[in-house]
Amino acid sequence: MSDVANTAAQVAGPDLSVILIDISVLTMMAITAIAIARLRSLFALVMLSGVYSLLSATWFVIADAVDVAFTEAAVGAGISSALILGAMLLTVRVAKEDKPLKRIAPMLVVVITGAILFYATIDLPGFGDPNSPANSYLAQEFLQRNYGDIGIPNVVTSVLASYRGFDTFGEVGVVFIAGVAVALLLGFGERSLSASLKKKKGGEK
Amino acid sequence: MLIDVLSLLPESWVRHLPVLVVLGPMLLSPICAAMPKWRIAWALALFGIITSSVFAFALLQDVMAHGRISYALGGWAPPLGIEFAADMLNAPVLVLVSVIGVLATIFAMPTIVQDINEEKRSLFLSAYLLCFAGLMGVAITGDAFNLFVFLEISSISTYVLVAIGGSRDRRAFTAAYNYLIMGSLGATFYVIGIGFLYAATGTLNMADMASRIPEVADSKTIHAGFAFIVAGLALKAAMFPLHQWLPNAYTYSPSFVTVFLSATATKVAFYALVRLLFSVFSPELEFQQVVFTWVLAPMAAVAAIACSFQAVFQTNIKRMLAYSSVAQVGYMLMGLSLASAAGLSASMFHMINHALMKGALFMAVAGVVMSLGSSQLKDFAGVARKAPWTATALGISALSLVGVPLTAGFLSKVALFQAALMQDWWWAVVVLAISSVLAVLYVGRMLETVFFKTPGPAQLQVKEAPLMLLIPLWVLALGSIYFGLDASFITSLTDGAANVAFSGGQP
Amino acid sequence: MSNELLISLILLVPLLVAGAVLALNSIPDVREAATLVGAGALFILCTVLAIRTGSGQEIALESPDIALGLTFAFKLEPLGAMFAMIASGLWILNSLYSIGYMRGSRERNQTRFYVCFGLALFGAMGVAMAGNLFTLFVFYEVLTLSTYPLVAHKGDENARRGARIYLLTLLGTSIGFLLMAVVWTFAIAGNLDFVEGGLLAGKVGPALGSVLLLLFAFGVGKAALMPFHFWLPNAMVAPTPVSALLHAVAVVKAGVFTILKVSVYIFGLDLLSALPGTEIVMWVGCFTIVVASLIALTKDNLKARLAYSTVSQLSYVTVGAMLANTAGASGAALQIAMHAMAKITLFMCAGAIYVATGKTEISQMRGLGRRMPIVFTCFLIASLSIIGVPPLGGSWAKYELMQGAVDADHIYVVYVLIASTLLNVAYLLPIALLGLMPPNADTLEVAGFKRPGGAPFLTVLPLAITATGCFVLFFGVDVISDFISPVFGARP
Amino acid sequence: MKTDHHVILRVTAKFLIPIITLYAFYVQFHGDYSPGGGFQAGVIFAVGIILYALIFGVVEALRLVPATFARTLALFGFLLYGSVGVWAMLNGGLFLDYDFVIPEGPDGHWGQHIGIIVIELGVLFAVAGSMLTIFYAFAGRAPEIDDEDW
Repeated sequence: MSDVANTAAQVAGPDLSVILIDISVLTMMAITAIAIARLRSLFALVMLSGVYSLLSATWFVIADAVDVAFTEAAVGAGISSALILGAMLLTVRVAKEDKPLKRIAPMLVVVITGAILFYATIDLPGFGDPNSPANSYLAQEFLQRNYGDIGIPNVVTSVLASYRGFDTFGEVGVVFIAGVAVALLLGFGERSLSASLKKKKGGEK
Repeated sequence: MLIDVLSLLPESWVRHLPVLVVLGPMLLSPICAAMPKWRIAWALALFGIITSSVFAFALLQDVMAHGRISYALGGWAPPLGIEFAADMLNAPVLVLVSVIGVLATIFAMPTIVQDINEEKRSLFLSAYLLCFAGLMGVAITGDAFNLFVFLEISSISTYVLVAIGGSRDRRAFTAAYNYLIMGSLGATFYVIGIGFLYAATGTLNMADMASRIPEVADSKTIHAGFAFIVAGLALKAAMFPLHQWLPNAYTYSPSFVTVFLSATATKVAFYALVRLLFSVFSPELEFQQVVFTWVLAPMAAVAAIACSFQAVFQTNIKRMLAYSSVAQVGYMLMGLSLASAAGLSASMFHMINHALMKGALFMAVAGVVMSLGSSQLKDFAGVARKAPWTATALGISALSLVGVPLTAGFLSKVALFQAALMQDWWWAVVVLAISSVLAVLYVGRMLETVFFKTPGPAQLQVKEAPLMLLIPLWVLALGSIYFGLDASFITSLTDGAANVAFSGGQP
Repeated sequence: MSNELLISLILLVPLLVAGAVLALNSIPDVREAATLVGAGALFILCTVLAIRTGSGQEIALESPDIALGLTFAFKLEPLGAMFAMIASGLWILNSLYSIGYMRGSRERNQTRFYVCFGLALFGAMGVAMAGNLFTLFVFYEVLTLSTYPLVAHKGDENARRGARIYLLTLLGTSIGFLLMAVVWTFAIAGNLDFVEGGLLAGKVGPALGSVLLLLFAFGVGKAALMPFHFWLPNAMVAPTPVSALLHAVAVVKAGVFTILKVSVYIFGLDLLSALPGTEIVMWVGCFTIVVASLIALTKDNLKARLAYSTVSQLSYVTVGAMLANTAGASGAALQIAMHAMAKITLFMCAGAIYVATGKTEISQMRGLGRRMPIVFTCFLIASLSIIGVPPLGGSWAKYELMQGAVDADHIYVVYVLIASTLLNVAYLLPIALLGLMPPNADTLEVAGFKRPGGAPFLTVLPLAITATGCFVLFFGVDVISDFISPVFGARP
Repeated sequence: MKTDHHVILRVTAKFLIPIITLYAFYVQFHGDYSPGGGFQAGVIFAVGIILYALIFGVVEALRLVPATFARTLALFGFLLYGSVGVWAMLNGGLFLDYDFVIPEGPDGHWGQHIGIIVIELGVLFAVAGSMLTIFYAFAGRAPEIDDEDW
């Protein structure tokens, strides 16, 4: 009897405190997102997007996706902010004001996308539902076979590196192409750097 | 087929064919980036893509002989691991993309000398190889998420390939930026859609998904996932009205990039759309039929007419061809939305032909632009006199675009008409006919300028394009003629493709 | 020679001529000789073909499947053989004339001119021998495209404009309507073969059949049915040999030939007479006959007047086919031959006058006949043939058409034909008579020759031959009638 | 530089950077047991260098990790990953089948272990190298950052 009630409670979702934290984190995220959309100062924007990443990392932790949270914190809040700051240095500090008319189309896209997302959640299985397809089918199999197949305890790593290692290979390709892309467009940094340094030295002499 | 490529390859390679078509370019890409001499990088790129096309041919033959071929990456049997799956639906696409790739790479030699600064050429070729590998990967993968990964690889490299044109014309940057924004939007939509499908089915393998979707077909999650996937891929395939990125991207990018993208990128995206719509979802699903009849078909009709109409008024020849591309995508979508085997076969047929003719058209234009320095239509006056070979190939391909008999474009158009009439979609025939007449207008304007206008002093300086450009150009142009006289090879492929699509991916 | 080889050769010879002309670019004399030899050879081959067709042999050639079950098929029947004979025969004369004309008026780009001429003949031969609708359509378009550079030959803005209208109208109608009709037919019948008694017979209802018929009738822009006739007057910017090619040898004849062939072999006369659409096309045809004649009356430019005359005369064929009975259809077939012979004469006369004097307006030609008696006499003969005066060929065509109209109980067609004849008299005869009249009292002097020696011999000889041909056709009509009669049933 | 008002920053950074780098390697090698792996480690490592560059100047950072090295590292990492797959193919397995990385019995896990470690190294190299390349490309464009800019 108590067992059944226990499972039911688990299926019904996390308890009230977690829900409250959920709501407050999501609210903060929404506020940050709106602030990002309205701000014109690029520096503040970069900082706020870092905040946004950290908030989402927190939220991932709440959702028990620690690996994703960790990645989000390192990539979203860490390196992205640093790189965007670097990019910002090459341009102006304040974004130009949009024409109000130009905002209509993106607004429409956002509204429609949001509406479809809401629509989709109606039939989405409950959070943490062990019987949902996502949790019962392949996920179960991964959990069961992992140790026998690969022999390491972290299932996330074995899925990423072995079961779906090719995806990771592709992602490394994406990272690599990103590097190539920036180098292609901006040139090699050290060349222009040494050129400007030389100029400077020449100026001092 | 003329040569039995399959028997020429070592026995032990045959098993790996599905991954080999992608692997060469993908692994050569970083090596290219490290090459101090760009000519070596070019030779490597050419080598990689030639091996890809040989493997693609072999794969096609293998598929024709043995049906669907599955390759379990990492040794994990699908649906646990990622699967590469070759069947009659994607093997022709692989061959198309790789053959165009070979021709485009040859064509790259003379043009990138003009378009790209020397120290950037190695990196450029590296990005190009990854773009190519990405497109091949999209075409061959049997895993919905892996498709997204390859889509990203090809998209990101495409953005940079387009933006590289910025050193000649600053507008390329804006074009690439818009493309980046819209492309990322498309990719995001796609991945959201896949997320929903995963939530509803618990798997990412396409064949597995296909078998699990019918049970949950009424779920709103599936509907939303479907909507996101169609929107995302349609954006990549430049379906009206999500085509806004295309005209500028094609106009301002380096000519080599335009040639390659116009002949492959939208085609592969179109293939991906077909794959998802026909072998993951199924046209028998009720909501899909609604989308076909009330969304895709009307959009296709508007694209075919509106963009042809816009093409008529363009003053830049590359832009004109770009709008024409969007219109032609409309043709293909029209065939697709018929949801019949004949319609799909006609669509694929038209897709292959369009790759041939648009590739050739952009190549010929590039050949003239090389010595003319302008791609304005009025500057092309009478260039046929000084560059007869380039102009003749341009003429042939342009006629194929209109759908003049004895060219490949005619046959695929007839096939589309026929497929539409089978469903009694006479209005679609009317739409395509109007669009064809508009095509006569803009192509006629181009040909008249090129062949019959009196050249000015600038045009008299035009020289024939270099041999390295003429060879791929004429291969494509002659292809348009050959397949206009005997298309039985292509139609056997596309019929096979349609069969696969309608048997739900099973051989 | 086997029949298959014969067909291949007939297709090949014009192509070879085009290739040879291109190769011989730098040696004009040999280049022209190649054209003439080719034309002669083609005519001989076509004659052999016609004789074999007449003797009832099955002459056919079919390619393997190209795609979708479409094939290139060639199959001879009397109508096609007749068209091939006309086109190849007139090509010889037209080539002779071209040499005189092009050299006489020192045109540029002569090689391109002869190459395109060869290609146009290739298209015409393909149309003539086509064994199915697909092949017919393909060669119809070959003909359109290969003649575009000819129309634009002069290369100035005016010529380009005319050629643009030419190309857009013909390609537009063919892709917009004809192709749709072809594919639709394919979808209904499952193939596109020309079948005796009609491919669509028994397969379409009156509504669908009428729609298809209208698509065919307006899709064949070369038949110049109003309102798609305007390309023809606009194409007058072309050099005269090209006009002759357009009006007599290949282009418009290919158009009405297509109409006739579609009527007989796709619809079949029985089905045709039952369709309400037939009546509509006939009205449009009658309208075209009368209105084009009226417009011709208002034109002072000789070639423009002849062009509208062609528009009007072509509709005879369409109307004849729409009468859907033996007499009407054979009248239509005769009209193709008779009109070709007469119209090529008229155009060559116009060209000869232009080369000799540079005159293009009718009002400037008063008295010219005194200086160019042969040309103007031939012009008179051809005019009379078109009007339909015995003993000239044109009379038979008109007679058969009227017979057909009476048989089909369409008396108004008879009135239209009579009205048209009167209009013919009104717009054609004055030209010849004006030329033969004494010069104006106030100027006294006839316009002089632009070039010494008047019209070159090579421009006068062909038109004399064709004018004689108009007589020959009158007396030889039995041969033609007997030849084509199997097409329309037993009665000659 | 006459006045150094970033002195606190410098001191703190000197203390933090080794820890960050060390942490990167922890994340890398402990990925089998806890969250983390090549991606995160690569990023963290790159962040360490970038922090160094921000505090002590790009020129100093370039002396520490030359740009050429960063580029080579990126492509080497990518290649390393791919070559594990090819190695498995050469040993008779399918692409990326780590069971064929070393010859062992059917129940052995060493192939998987070694395979995963090598490819994670590849990821680390590729990510760190690419990130640094990107950073250098940006930073090289604007070598001197004025205080007002912040």
